[in-house]
Amino acid sequence: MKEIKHVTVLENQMIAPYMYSMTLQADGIAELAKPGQFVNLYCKGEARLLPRPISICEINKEEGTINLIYAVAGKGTEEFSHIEEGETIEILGPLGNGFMIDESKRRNIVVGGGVGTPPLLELVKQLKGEVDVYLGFRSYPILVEEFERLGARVHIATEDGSVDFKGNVLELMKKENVKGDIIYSCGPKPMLRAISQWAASQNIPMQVSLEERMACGIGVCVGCVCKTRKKDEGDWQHRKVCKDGPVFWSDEVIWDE
Amino acid sequence: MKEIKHVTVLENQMIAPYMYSMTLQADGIAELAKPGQFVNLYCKGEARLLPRPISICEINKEEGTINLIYAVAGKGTEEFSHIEEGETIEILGPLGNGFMIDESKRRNIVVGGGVGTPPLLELVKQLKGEVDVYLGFRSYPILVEEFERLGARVHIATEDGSVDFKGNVLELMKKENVKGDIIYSCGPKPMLRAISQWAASQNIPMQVSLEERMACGIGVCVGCVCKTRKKDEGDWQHRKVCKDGPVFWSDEVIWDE
Amino acid sequence: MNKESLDLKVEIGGVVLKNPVTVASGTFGSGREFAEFIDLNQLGAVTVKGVSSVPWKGNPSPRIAETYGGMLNSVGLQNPGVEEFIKNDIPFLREFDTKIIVNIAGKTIEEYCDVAEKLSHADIDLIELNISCPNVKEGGVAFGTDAKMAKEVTKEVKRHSKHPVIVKLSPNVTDITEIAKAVVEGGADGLSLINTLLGMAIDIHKKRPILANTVGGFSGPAIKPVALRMVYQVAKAVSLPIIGMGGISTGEDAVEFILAGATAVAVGTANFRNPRATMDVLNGIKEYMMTYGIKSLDEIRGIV
Amino acid sequence: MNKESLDLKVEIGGVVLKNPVTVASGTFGSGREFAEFIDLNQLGAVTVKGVSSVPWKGNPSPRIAETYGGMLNSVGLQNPGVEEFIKNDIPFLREFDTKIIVNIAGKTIEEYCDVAEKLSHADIDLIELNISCPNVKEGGVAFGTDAKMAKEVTKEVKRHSKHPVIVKLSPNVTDITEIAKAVVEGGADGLSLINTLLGMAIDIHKKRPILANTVGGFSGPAIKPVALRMVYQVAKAVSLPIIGMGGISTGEDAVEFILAGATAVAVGTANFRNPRATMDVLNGIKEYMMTYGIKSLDEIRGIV
Ligand SMILES: Cc1cc2nc3c(=O)[nH]c(=O)nc-3n(C[C@H](O)[C@H](O)[C@H](O)COP(=O)(O)OP(=O)(O)OC[C@H]3O[C@@H](n4cnc5c(N)ncnc54)[C@H](O)[C@@H]3O)c2cc1C
Ligand SMILES: Cc1cc2nc3c(=O)[nH]c(=O)nc-3n(C[C@H](O)[C@H](O)[C@H](O)COP(=O)(O)OP(=O)(O)OC[C@H]3O[C@@H](n4cnc5c(N)ncnc54)[C@H](O)[C@@H]3O)c2cc1C
Ligand SMILES: Cc1cc2nc3c(=O)[nH]c(=O)nc-3n(C[C@H](O)[C@H](O)[C@H](O)COP(=O)(O)O)c2cc1C
Ligand SMILES: Cc1cc2nc3c(=O)[nH]c(=O)nc-3n(C[C@H](O)[C@H](O)[C@H](O)COP(=O)(O)O)c2cc1C
Ligand code: FES
Ligand code: FES
Repeated sequence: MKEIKHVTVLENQMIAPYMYSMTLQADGIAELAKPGQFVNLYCKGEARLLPRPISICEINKEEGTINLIYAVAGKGTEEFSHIEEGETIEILGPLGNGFMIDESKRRNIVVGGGVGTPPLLELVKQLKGEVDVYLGFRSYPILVEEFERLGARVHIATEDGSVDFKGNVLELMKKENVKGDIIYSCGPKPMLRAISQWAASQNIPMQVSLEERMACGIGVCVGCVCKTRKKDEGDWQHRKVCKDGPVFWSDEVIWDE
Repeated sequence: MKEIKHVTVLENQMIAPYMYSMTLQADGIAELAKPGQFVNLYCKGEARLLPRPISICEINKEEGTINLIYAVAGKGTEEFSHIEEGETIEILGPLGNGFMIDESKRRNIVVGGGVGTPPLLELVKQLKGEVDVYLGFRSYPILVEEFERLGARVHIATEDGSVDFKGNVLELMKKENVKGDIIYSCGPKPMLRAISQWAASQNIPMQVSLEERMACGIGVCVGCVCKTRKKDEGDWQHRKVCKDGPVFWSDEVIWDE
Repeated sequence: MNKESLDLKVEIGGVVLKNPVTVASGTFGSGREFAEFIDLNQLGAVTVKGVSSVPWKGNPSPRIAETYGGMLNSVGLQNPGVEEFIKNDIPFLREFDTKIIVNIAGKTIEEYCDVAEKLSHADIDLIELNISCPNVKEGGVAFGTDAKMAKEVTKEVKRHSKHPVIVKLSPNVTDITEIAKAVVEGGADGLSLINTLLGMAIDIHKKRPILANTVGGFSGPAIKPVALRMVYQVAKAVSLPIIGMGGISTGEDAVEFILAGATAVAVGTANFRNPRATMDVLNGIKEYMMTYGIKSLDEIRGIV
Repeated sequence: MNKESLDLKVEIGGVVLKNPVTVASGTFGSGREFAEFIDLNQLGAVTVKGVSSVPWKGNPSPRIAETYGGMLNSVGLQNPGVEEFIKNDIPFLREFDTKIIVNIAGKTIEEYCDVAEKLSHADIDLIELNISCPNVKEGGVAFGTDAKMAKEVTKEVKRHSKHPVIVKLSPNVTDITEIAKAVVEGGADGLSLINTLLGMAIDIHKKRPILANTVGGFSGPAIKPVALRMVYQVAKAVSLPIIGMGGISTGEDAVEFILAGATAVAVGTANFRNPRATMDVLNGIKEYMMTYGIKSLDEIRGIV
């Protein structure tokens, strides 16, 4: 039977302003996890009932550990940031479907924005062929060295120009005239929408990992929907980000919201 | 200005089944405290908003510490029981008026029932003259040695007869034909009511420390009232246990509830 | 006395549930996902997500907001329609030894009756008529806040249903006993309450409501005092069996509802925090019975 | 821009409060006890505990129960009567540079008018007419749940009062905008909402309600989503200034109410957990304004 597990926090450190990296001894979760999947973390604070969905950033199947990278965005993630090494946390996962890796594609483009970057790290680990990683941040890049260590070419845009290209990641991609066979992407919705339109214009298939406010994370509450239309469907459907996603083909997503 | 203080827990140990003794470094509180007063302890659990009123059991003005003895009665006191030495707790006090020690009385009778016993310890420390302490418990006596160490004669009744007299404390008092000039008492309402009736029949003045469910503990919510009538009053009044009490003259309390 | 000898059976509309624990509609899907966490055979009944006569798309996202000790939802009864439901979910649920309660939604009396009729030929046990969803403008809540309409829709659905009908009441009313009495007059076989309160939360940074729909249904432990008060009031006012719900997450919570007069209890929002919440509630009830030597819940039901 | 240059003034019924933070009646006494914790001069206004024409004894104990993220009370408006109040409390409060709002209670229209009349000669700023206390059977709540009676009592009290009158609404109604509109027609100068929800808690070990009065008024952070929704609805429906309350314990909470349309905010149950809650709320509002460069709350009031 599935269950919420109490797991040990092996490491929980600030890696940039308001950004933390947490490593968990997550036996039974690490073994099953795929890039793009997420876990539910539960708060101790009794005022906060709902799980916090956090993407899996790295998976170590041998050690049975996973790594998460999260931003302090509110009371729940703030609570997480105070957890000390050796304490436990309640977790459920892996959840969702993750990226569908297409090994036939040689030239992979991976695009991350802000806290959308972490799940792409494990993805890049598992991709075959060439990988160009385009990352956009407001100001502080994260995980750059980690991507480089995997042999990927990393291209960085920051909104305030504090590191490398000044502007957004799509502008950088256009400027560098990027070419590729497939795009894997995760980040804020406006970024995903813009890149998805560009990808369509370039005829490059693209996968996007979406975010939505969740209540259960396991597909029962129907709270986390996005508008999608599969190729063979006449009308659009509200699909669940937690169960049908979080990764979708970008041409199936209806971006009008 | 008054304020809720974060104080350090110096000691927090089980002393009997479901009974704990907690010592606090409570500078600014210990100095002012009198026997029969109480403090508000606040919970960390966000589901539990209201303070837990706990009587002061012992006061050490030199060290600035106080000792509390509490029973695990529900979620809040259960939370307290898990606090480890060195952690902090939020506390407000001292609150209420405490016992009015009448030094002209030579033969003091002190009667405690169950978790009503703790506040009587500091009282006995401060009483002049002879002291007979009558204590009633369901099964496990507490603080007996502490009272004896103060030179008081201690008489114990347990409901199940596991220690000394089998029965309630009033039966024991009657059996031993207790004599005295004043009674100070704290315990469950039915016990206080019974002893108060007996005291009236013996013409012994008596002070009782009452309990009531509280929301503020500082006299603003009017939640914690008991029915009382002072000698010069025609009609009864609802008086606040937290502010006008918790100690009242027993002949002013209307016991009909 | 041991846990196995406790008599936990309860009866609603002639249907016997082996124990009083079911789930709140919309918090358990059709049970499929929870079958991976718990043994559905242990439940007195599974109450499924609301179904309508045709597929409903529901409201736009965001649909979920967290509040202090509770949550808001504005799902808006998204569902694939009763025919899909009958085809996919009933065969699955029937594999388990538990009763099936189907929550039905509609925007007009005709729509409600249509669902009830289609379900009449299906292998289910009870219908729960949702006249109280705050998330669908056209219907539901208007029926639930007006005694005359509540009676009318109950009567019509009863006429079209082969299964006993439980009516689910809205808490967003001045006097819930008035609606309860009307529904009893309409011929209901049981009542369930409460549905969600109407609530709101604002994102102060974006300066707009968190929910795309502005307001939503408020549920979870925070609302328990209101739910318990209403169950108590309704139990005193009418004599139909009541499924009590609203913030139940422990056995103690459930016992409070039973003492207030509920025949059965439903676990809702608690399922999201703890997928085993129903089992914890059931065990908690049993432990309470053991502690106080209660052989059957009839001994304590409504004694408060 | 610095904290001192922020314009926090708000106006209700012609009375200018230096800032929008007041307290919820019944959670602050007459301020005397809190004067030991905070500087009362910092408050926009002090709203005192409900007073009636003659002394009221209130309900029996226990009067308090804790619930998940909230509490119940059944104090029942115990108070020493308006004459004692005028004698003892007004001189004390007038020593501070803050406005005085007097919450008044009654069982009949005549009683309400009697208090209002007696207060007309007293040195106070505003009257808050409590037509919504769930803890007194004879009155209050009946006025608050019936639009016609709400209008009537407002009109009569207005006739007898020299001070502007704010009417305090009950949340225990099907449609709060209906009551709000009636009260506006009655001539109210402002509205305050919400009073407590009606709730209940049961002691499962003693098998009886925790409150001697069985049911009580439910308040605290748990109820905020209902309060915020009602303030939002009422602000859209009428144009009178609103004092918003219900679960406010932080500056963020207060900003939510202002975005929903509240002119001022009242801190209630939070005072019991944190005697400095009003100051925390005031500072939180100021910090929010600084962060977003808001010079006056008029820029954001009701924009949601
Ligand atoms: C599939 C998925 C994967 C995610 N992966 C990551 C990640 O790897 N790293 C990371 O930093 N963040 C990630 N997020 C966002 C993260 O879940 C939120 O930032 C977090 O829940 C905020 O919680 P809080 O208590 O700090 O904020 P609060 O604002 O106090 O949260 C209140 C409620 O809103 C929900 N909520 C608030 N913001 C969001 C949001 N952006 N998305 C979804 N729910 C939200 C919370 O879950 C909670 O229920 C992911 C979200 C989803 C849906
Ligand atoms: C003046 C005073 C002095 C007290 N001194 C002591 C003491 O020295 N040692 C001790 O063990 N207990 C003492 N009590 C009782 C103690 O306050 C309660 O046992 C405690 O608040 C229970 O909290 P809980 O969260 O564990 O229980 P829960 O039942 O979970 O509490 C829920 C709510 O009910 C209130 N409550 C529950 N039981 C009582 C009660 N008997 N009296 C008042 N409020 C209650 C709590 O404060 C809380 O608000 C005293 C009570 C009062 C009024
Ligand atoms: C996400 C969600 C969806 C719901 N959907 C339905 C529904 O389809 N039909 C219905 O009658 N009630 C629905 N409800 C209301 C619940 O069944 C229940 O009445 C309410 O949530 C109170 O119980 P709780 O506090 O235990 O959750 C829904 C509640 C939630 C939280
Ligand atoms: C103990 C207590 C006493 C109250 N007494 C009154 C009162 O006398 N008059 C009144 O209008 N409201 C009274 N209220 C209601 C509050 O003023 C307020 O409307 C309600 O508690 C919601 O706000 P909160 O959640 O911030 O407490 C009382 C509330 C509490 C908790
Ligand atoms: S979060 Fe519940 S269905 Fe996705
Ligand atoms: S607890 Fe508030 S007045 Fe005593």
